[in-house]
Amino acid sequence: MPIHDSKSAAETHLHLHSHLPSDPALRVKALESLAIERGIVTTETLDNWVEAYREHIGPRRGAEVIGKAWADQDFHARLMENAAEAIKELGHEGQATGDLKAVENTDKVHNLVVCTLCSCYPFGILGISPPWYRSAAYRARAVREPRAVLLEFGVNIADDVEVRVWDSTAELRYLVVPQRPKGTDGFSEEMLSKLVTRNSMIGTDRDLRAGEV
Amino acid sequence: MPIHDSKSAAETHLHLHSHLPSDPALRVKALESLAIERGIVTTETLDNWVEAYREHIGPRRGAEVIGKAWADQDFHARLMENAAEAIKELGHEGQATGDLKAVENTDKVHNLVVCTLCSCYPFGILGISPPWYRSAAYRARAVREPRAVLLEFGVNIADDVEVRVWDSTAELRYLVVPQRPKGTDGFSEEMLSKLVTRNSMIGTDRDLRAGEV
Amino acid sequence: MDGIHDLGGKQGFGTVKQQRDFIAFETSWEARMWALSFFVGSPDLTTDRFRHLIELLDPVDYLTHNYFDKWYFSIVTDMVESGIFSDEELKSGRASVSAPPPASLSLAGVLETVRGYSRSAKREIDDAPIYSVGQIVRTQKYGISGHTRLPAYARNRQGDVIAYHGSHVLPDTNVNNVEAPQHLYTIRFAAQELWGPDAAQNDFINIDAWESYLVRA
Amino acid sequence: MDGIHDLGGKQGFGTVKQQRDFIAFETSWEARMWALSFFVGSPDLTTDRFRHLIELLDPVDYLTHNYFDKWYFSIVTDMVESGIFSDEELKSGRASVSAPPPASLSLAGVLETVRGYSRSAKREIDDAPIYSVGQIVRTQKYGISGHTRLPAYARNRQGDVIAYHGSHVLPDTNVNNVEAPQHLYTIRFAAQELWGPDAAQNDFINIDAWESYLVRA
Repeated sequence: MPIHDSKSAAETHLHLHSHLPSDPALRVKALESLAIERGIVTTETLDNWVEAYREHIGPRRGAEVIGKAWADQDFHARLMENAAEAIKELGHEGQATGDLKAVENTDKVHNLVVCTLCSCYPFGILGISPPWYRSAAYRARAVREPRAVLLEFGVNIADDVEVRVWDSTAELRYLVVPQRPKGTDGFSEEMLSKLVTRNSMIGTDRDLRAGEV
Repeated sequence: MPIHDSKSAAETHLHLHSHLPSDPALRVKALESLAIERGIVTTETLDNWVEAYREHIGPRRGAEVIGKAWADQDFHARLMENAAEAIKELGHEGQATGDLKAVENTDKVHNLVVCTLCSCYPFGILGISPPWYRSAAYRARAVREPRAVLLEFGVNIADDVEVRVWDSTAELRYLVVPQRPKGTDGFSEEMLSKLVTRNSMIGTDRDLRAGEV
Repeated sequence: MDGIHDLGGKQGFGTVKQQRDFIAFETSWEARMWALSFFVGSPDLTTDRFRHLIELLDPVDYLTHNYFDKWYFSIVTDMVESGIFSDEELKSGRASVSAPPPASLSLAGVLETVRGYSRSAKREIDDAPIYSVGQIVRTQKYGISGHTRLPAYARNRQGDVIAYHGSHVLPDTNVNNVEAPQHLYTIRFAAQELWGPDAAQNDFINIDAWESYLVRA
Repeated sequence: MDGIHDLGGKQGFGTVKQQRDFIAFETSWEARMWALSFFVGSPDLTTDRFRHLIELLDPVDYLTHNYFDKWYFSIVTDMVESGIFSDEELKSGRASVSAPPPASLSLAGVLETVRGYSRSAKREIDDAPIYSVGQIVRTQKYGISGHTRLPAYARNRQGDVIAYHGSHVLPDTNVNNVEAPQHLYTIRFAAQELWGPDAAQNDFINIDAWESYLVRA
């Protein structure tokens, strides 16, 4: 295997930056044409790929997992034991879920997920990450002042609640299991899943409400 | 004394960035008009200030100090003991020379000056700092890989020569005293000073030559 | 590498700008770039090489480029470095050599393919793990100039092992397509150990760390 | 403050772009800004507040703005924060209230004034210094959120005291116009202590450190 040279790659970056159009839309369009002419991929495949992530692979998948975990104690146990395997029961495995760990909020614990070194995210189960998750401000601050960040998201963590920040440094991805809202006894898995927000599975939302159905 | 609020200042920065023209030439022109109308300074004073740093206060001052130190052993001793006082003998004291330390190159020692936290520089004796000295690349690399940086400046430091990097973290400023070139016996202070380059007093030049007069 | 990407704990970035109604992509080119990223790339483009190429962007480009534009530059730099694409081809969008199209994937085919991406980074190795859950450990004092996944804020700090995950592909070598798996642990640090006594007493920051990132406390 | 300004040891910035024939200013507005900086500024604008205001620039602005443009923003932010200038005045260049011009300085007057700027940051204090030349010391483990002058790369590291400079104004407090002088030392670090065993054995990095930046080794 070749040992790639970081200095050469940095120089290629600079070279390409000065030679290619600055508008990313133009560059990506050219890349697509090139990939098609080279026989790497077809337009139809790319269309379907976009469609898959626009309509099918998104936070509703994660919400279904959470709804099921709230309603089904055995599934909950399997999810906490090995989330990567458990989500396969719903057919929701996918990109970056091969090593998945569920971490659970309680009255005295709040979990928050970040990737300080890039923007690792369990795409297969939560879809495309929201821009704030990839922002320098979130990546910089989530590990240093998680309570201040949470407050900006409207989440006020009481002093006696422990905050656990998970910095996704390896291929392990983290899924926060929020607390089941009060007043949801007898709700079906589907009804429950509708209460789950994307942010609550990352940790920037905490108190879900039954009234949000 | 008021305790200034960093958060408020950061917000003022953002506010001013979004409200003022992006072209610095326009902004500085407006600031000058405002300062004049407010009775803070006159155009003539500003003209003379610029003239002072364009024509009079520059690296030639430092070079005169070095030339004298090479020619005059007693001055050399006073410079090494207390550079801030010694340069007053030539009337070359000024901005950021109130706490000045001279550090001397030898066959076995090379000195290099940087300011990693901002761009501190002994203006009064070397004039306006060159743009490379203020660059992120120089500030980042001078303390981590000084030999690689020096090589980019054409200075190849032998393995058995010690490199001393001076990071100007306090109000102390550093002046490198380069080695007197060979073949300069009997040169006058003035002749000697003409051999001294700006970079040699920062440390990004080392082997000065008699032939450069 | 002590690069601009290592953002954990850095100050001065202001508030987090939230997006209320974010669905998947903000613009259509981002969606195309996302899809393309699954197909374009040299055989050496591991996830770690992909990440390292982003880390090697000029720092200002790193901070100002859109997320998917960083993907673009990572992938095209890989292709140019590998000699597969030329800068002229990237500029024009015209291939110097063409090839027949592959079979297209239907939507169902895409969904099935994506399910197949659920691959673990876990690998079996013979050596037994050095550390065990409950043990106090320290992280390495020094950074590594290439690609590595120990954030600067968590270097030279003491924490306890709260989980063991078997052995996983090592990013430091996988950047050059060599898996060299090592035991992987989750290390918990008290915020006060990372940031000092002003941090909240009951904040904890967890990272996943390979065995070579750790030393005995 | 762990800000973008703390650049020592950061990687990914590429080569140093040299200027062969640099005299004093690259453009005339830079020259005007330099001159203005000696006159415009609130009574609280110490050198340290001036520096801290630059540190508080948005990180991208910090990396992309011209040196003298950072001076501009530091000074006008000070004036706006102090309530002396309004953003409207800065935009228009028209003063809301005017005042008669002060006496002008001739070139000779400027040169004399600049000579007068040769002021030491040294102050007398009663306490004796804790450390002495030749002693091994450690730097503080943690950063400080406000203005401070211990670079991150030199935190939590061991070095020896190679010079004592008397007591000097402390930047951490002088940012708020409080001098609170402390003993100042030069600390020498082996490059290998800062960067690890791959650094050259005979490279040394020296910083000037106030007494509160140090602890016993």
